[in-house]
Amino acid sequence: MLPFSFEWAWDMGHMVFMGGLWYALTILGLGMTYCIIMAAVDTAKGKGSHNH
Amino acid sequence: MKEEHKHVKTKKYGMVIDLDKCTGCGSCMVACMSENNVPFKKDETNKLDSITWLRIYKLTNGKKFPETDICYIPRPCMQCEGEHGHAPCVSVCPATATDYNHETGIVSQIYTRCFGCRYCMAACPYHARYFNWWDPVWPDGMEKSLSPNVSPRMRGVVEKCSFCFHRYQLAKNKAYAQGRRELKEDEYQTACTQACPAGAITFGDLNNHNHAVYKLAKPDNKHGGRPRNPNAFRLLEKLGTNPKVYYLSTREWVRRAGDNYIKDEGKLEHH
Amino acid sequence: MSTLDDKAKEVSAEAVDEAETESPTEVNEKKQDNGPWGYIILFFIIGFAASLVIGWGIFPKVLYSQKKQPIDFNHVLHVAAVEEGCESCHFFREDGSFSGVPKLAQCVECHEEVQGEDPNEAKFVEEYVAKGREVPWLVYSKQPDCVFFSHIAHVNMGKMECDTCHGHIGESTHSKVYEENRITGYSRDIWGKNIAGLKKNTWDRMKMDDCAECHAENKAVPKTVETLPWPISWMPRPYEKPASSQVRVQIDKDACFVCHK
Amino acid sequence: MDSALIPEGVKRCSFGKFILWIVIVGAVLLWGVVAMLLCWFKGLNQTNMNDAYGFALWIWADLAVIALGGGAFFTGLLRYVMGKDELKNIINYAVLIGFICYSSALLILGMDVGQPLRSWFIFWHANVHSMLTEVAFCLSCYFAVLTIEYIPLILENRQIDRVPFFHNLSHNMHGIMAIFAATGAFLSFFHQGSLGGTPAVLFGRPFSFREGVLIWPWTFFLFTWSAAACGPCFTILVTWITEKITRKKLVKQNVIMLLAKIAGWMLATYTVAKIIDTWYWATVTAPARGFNFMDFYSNNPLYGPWILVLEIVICGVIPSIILITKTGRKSSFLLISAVLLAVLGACVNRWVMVLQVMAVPVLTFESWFMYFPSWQEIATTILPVAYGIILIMISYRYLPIFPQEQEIEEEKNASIFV
Amino acid sequence: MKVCRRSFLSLVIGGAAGTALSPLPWKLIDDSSIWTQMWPWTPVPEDGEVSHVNTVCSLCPGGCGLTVRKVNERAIKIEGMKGYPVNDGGVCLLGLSGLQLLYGSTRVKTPLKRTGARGEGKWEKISWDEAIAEVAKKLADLRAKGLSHTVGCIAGSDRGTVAHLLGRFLTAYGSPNFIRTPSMQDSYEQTMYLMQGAQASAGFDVENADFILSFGSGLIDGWGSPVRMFKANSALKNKGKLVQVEPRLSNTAAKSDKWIPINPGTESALALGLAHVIIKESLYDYDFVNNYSFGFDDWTDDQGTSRKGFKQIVLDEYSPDDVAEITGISYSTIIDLAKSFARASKPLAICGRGQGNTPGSLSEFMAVHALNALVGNINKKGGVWAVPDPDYIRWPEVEMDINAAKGMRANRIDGAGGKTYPDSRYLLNRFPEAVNSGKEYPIEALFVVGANPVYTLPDSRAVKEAFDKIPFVVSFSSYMDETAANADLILPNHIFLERYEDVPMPAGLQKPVVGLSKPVVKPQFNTRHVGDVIIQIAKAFGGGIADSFPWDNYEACLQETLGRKWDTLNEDGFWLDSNFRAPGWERAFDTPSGKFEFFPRTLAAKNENTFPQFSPVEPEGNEGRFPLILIPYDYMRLASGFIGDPPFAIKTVEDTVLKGNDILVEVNPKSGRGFREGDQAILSTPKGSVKVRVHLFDGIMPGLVAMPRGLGHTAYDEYLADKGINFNELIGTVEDPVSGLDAAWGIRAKLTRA
Repeated sequence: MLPFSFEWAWDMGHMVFMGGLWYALTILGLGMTYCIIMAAVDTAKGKGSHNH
Repeated sequence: MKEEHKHVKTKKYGMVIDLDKCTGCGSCMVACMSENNVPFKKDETNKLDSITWLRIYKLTNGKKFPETDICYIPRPCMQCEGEHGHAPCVSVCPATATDYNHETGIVSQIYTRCFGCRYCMAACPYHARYFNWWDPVWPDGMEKSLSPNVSPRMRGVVEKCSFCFHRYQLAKNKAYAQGRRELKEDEYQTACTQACPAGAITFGDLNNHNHAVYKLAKPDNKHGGRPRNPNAFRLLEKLGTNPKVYYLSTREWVRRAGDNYIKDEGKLEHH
Repeated sequence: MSTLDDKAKEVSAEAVDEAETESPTEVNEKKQDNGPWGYIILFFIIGFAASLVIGWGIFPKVLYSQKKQPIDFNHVLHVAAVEEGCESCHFFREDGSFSGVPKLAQCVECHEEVQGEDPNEAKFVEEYVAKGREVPWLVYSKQPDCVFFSHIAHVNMGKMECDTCHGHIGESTHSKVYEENRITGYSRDIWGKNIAGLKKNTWDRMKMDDCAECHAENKAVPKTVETLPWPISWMPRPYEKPASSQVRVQIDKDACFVCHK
Repeated sequence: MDSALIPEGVKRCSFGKFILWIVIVGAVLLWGVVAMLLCWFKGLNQTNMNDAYGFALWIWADLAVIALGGGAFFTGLLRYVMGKDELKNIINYAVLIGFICYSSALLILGMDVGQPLRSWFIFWHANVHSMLTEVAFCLSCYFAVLTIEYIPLILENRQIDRVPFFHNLSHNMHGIMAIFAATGAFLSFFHQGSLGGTPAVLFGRPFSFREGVLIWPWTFFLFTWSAAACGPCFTILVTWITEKITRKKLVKQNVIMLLAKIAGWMLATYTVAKIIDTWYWATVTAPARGFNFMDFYSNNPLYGPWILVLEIVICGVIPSIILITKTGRKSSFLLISAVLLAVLGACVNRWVMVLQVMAVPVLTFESWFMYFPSWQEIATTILPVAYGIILIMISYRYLPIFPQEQEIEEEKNASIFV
Repeated sequence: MKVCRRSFLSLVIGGAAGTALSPLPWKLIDDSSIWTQMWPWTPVPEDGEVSHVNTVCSLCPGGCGLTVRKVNERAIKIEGMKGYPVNDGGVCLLGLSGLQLLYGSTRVKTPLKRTGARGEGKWEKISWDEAIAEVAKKLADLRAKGLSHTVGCIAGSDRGTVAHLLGRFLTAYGSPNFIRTPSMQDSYEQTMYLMQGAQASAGFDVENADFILSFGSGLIDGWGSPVRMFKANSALKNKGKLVQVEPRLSNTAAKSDKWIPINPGTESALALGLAHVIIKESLYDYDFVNNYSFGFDDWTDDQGTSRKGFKQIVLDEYSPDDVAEITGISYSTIIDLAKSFARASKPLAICGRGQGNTPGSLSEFMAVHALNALVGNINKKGGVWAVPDPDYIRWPEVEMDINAAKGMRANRIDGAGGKTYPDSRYLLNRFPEAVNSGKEYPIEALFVVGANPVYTLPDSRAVKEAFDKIPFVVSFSSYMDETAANADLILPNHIFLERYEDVPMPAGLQKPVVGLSKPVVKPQFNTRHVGDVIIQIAKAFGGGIADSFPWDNYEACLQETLGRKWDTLNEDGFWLDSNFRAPGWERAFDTPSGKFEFFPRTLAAKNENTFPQFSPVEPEGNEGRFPLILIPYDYMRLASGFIGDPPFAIKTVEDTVLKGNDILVEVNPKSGRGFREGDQAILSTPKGSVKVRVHLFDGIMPGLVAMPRGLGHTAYDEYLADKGINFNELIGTVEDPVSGLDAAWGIRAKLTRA
């Protein structure tokens, strides 16, 4: 998972594989961060305190 | 890295087993167990969960009395090279616990790295890999007989024959002590080779034309190591596993038993 | 059943409470004491700080048990008394294996009788020499059973100094406390004194990554071995050309077996 | 009793009845947990696996639930990326089913390895050339996606939703769900494929070995394809079962029809591809390794050619035909039979690709390896089913899984009044 | 309340964040997996200095040289000794498993005295002084009553200093009853004695033979000195032929150049038939037959009666047609075999079934040996040699007092050397019957050394009964074997890796060799060398008995006995009589005629027509009730001698031999109709019935059932005990009319559904 593992030797397979993996992880991470921050902002703005 | 390889004469340690000489006596199995701290349990008659790095198969020619014939095939790990070290088991290991060592041509197995997914066992057509289904338990006092050169395996990991790689290491240590880097043929021999009372097993470097294994098997190293000795064969040659264990037999049916054939003639029935 | 029921009631009660009481006074509350946020942040900080203290301070203390060596050993004294440095006691056997910690028989060569007045010396002679018992030394650099390490490959062939991995142990006058990981049984010297696993010196840690680091460094040197010296910082003396030209530091990822058994 | 937690406007059974069922299914779950603990503490000797049968029931269960959980990613793909808007009415349930399937798969994998405490080595010391590594990475990542998709559902619980932060969080997550879904589809494509690659790269096993393109054997694509085909079928099937049990219509028929039609075409194309693959393998790949086609289907007590007929014809061709024809889909009986067959087909395919692979002898002097799972294996394989039922029960009761439920209810009531 | 709840949540979140940023979780994850790599219950072998010690194995009569690898004080691996004249580096699996015997749980760790009933397994630990005092007292009591001759000793060997000390003790004490456990060696010794007049063992120069004709000898199933035979067999592949005559496709048969299945028990008929062809075709060695043999042609005995010679009898009675009828081997095969045997340059005929653990019919041994004589392959390269015992034990005469002399005049309990069997030395097979019938005299005390008769003797029930009748049984076994378990007192010996002992004459070797077992490790338990114990018991008696043992201890005795050989033995591990050459034909035959006697005159005088003659040994039992014949088979992976299989060895046993605790018997599919592979069955013989499983095997002659020897132990540890069936429970003994040795090779049997 981490390129400093002893047995690691970069090759094409690693690039594709790790590229795909980190791409996905980044999107998920950024997406969730975005959602949480926006939710906090929204809450601070007073949205969602509803009485329905 | 590639350039560095030029400086090192890469070895391809391999084995030639003369099935005409092999008596099926079991010495190699026990020599291996004793050398490699292989555990044992009360009932070992279920051969599917009995750890024997080197297992002797008993083959019959399937003919009726008195045409019957039997032959023993000792089966260590074949140390497959596949194509450029792409052994069936190596590429599948998710945690790099097993690897093809290009310096010696030996497939390593690191027990402490292995987490027991058994994918390599599924990949090995020779059933040369064994899983530690149980904790290894030695009866009181018998752990005194354990060798410090091979670490005992814990429950839940896969193990297999290593061509007694520790002997290679120790031989190299000894050579270093004498200021040498290269090993002589007899300095590194596996435990089974050494113990075989019939002298059926020969071990050495298949790349070295002076070594007995090369002379016996005459491997065509340019073409996946295919044997040029007409009496020599390898198990499941057609799969492209490129094993480093060669067998010799003058008996046609034994050689045929080494691989699967499309045409039914001469093919063994599954028994 | 009842608990779930209660909880449900509680939740709903709270919700109702919240809905009824909080909303109308929301603005006021915020103005007055900054709402619950102050407490929330405070408790967050308390939790955060406490766990940091536990993780960085208490945890390492709990994780390692401390053991004293059976005999306090003075390396300086011994190094001064012998002729060949470390190798006088830590030598290679004929088969190329490394002797490691000396056996009693070696010590007895000099220590048959009590020498000097050190109580440790007296204890050593009385409890071990006289009784013929081996001293149960605790080995700081003891690697686990799965590790194969060839000293001769590094010392004789690689011309490495003991210090590189073991530090200046020859300059110690007392045996330091041996710390053992309660979970793994490892010596702490393997992971390193620093709980974060950081190191300053080559000998601070002895994990696989440390071996790898050094091996990787060697990989970077010019490939034509004959034209070395290696530009390696820890190499204390000029590189000696080995008898054979085939110096090859194990760097390949396929070489697991080289260090594992 | 717990009415405050139940979504507004829907009816649920009494709390007592609910708890009674939880306890009953929970007992089964407990049985599985006991077996699981046995396996963890005593080791895999609790199973009937052996050195020849290193992969067995669990791996089959794993592959099967992942294939069936494929409904989540494919429905998500259709809904969020392809813009099939009607599917929003079933996507929640698809996600829930997917979540159950994937969490079960991870749990089973956690049991199946010999050293669970070291299983993180697969990440830390990853060998990227191993199909299993790819599976592990994508599986855990995709599980994260499913969790992300499931979270808003939880947040929509009537009480949780009242908390402003959670309400906003759920709202925001919905907002960018398409991105998550797309990522999920990407991940899912690869791990479904990698699972297909897992047996197919075993070039020492002529029965499972497949040629392919670049690093991907044909089954890589076949597995993804079949998961996309059979996953939605499983979603339809579970929805139907849920409707039967709750005695309520939960999803409108047009949604089901749409999903069934898409699944039908997927299945049909998959079946064609599978037939081509099988034919190529039987006539080219296997014979090159010295095997007659019938070597794989004879001389043993279980595996005959029937299994191939079952998989391809009965569970492939037949449901395909039913699902792609309008008449087939219209008939409730045919529709359910078809999705049932498709689900069975996926299971049979995974079975063959795991258990029969282990059973076929490769060395000429060996015979077929037969295996029967131990009770511990069976219990732990049933465990996820029980867990899934419980999770569905709870989710159905407390979360607005079926957006159309209220509407349908109202329509029904209205029709009564009319 | 709200604050409290939210704050708590906040505290937890803060804690989690902080923990994640501390080493705690990561180190714990790491350490917990390292913990799994070093589970404290998985042993870690201690490392240290490696050394090698040479010693000699005495687990079987093979006597191989071993090199034991040690790490510090632990022995960790046994390997074959390079350059040792017997095995030169090779080693069998039993020898390889030796460390499991050394450190194993089957060891008797201290002297034990029985407290419960016999065989109940209840023991009391006693000191060596007590143990020796107890034995001495018991023996003294018997001696005082004039019953010294009722003390017997069963030993695994009669060679070497330990056996001589035992024999010497019995002589000085006054008992003639030293009995060696039976093997083919008994029959070969008698054959040598009768035909060649030599008190010698038979040595086989297999390395130089180029055609080996084996009558059921398991050359690679453990016959003779196993490792040496493996090597010879391998060497034969390049330069000669092996023909195996045997009803079952043993490993030897499978690896031979030709397997000739034969009706069991008719081997001597075949030998005589071959002789017929050889004589008829004039293919025999004229020089040897004409100049160095007697009884080939017709002759006149001392009474002046004209007797038919070997030639005439064979020509008259053993035509290939007749022999084909008897043996079931085709006419042409017999002719071809005879011709190729006789035309080979160094043909060698051998016999002794399987591993040679049973003596067999004397006429069969003589018939086979006569073949060697016909081709003149006796006492020369590639042939059978009469090898005298290495003559190094030269002790002063035993000082016999009156009691001793009186005791020694008693008849031996087994009848060996008596009127009926004057030429036999030991007849252990007759011992149980003699004890049970009580005809001669009862046995009051029995020593067992290096033997496990309760397990290894045929007709287990009778053996058990006999042991029950003996009031005082002392076992010197290192292991809790069946005999030890049924003893009253166990005085555990060091095992071969812990003691000094000379190991003379590996079985079947053609050169006089003495090997030396050396202590590889210190004795692991409170055991004592049997030699020391004997000396100490003797000393406890005082008088003539003590005087006959002038040594302080065994090691002193051994050193003194070996004299100048001691140094050689200590250094090389063996001593080889380098001057020894093939005895040749001149002056080699100490028979009445001074020649090789095809027709032993000593025998002829007493018992007409015993040889040459095919006198079939009929298997016990009624053919109607028992349609099949049960034969034993030997197999390298099963130790069938006094040592049982250690865990490693039993692990190698195939699942077609042992499955779970069930033994599998081999049956030809033709005879096993109605049975499927692995089916349970009841195997019955006149001696008993046992539960077995069926292994259908085409390599066995129809009509036979074959069962491996070496299973069915009731003693030893859980790795061996209760696995399979002991063949000896199913077979009885058949006395050979000439030698009195056990000649049984099988027994009638039936196989029925379980």
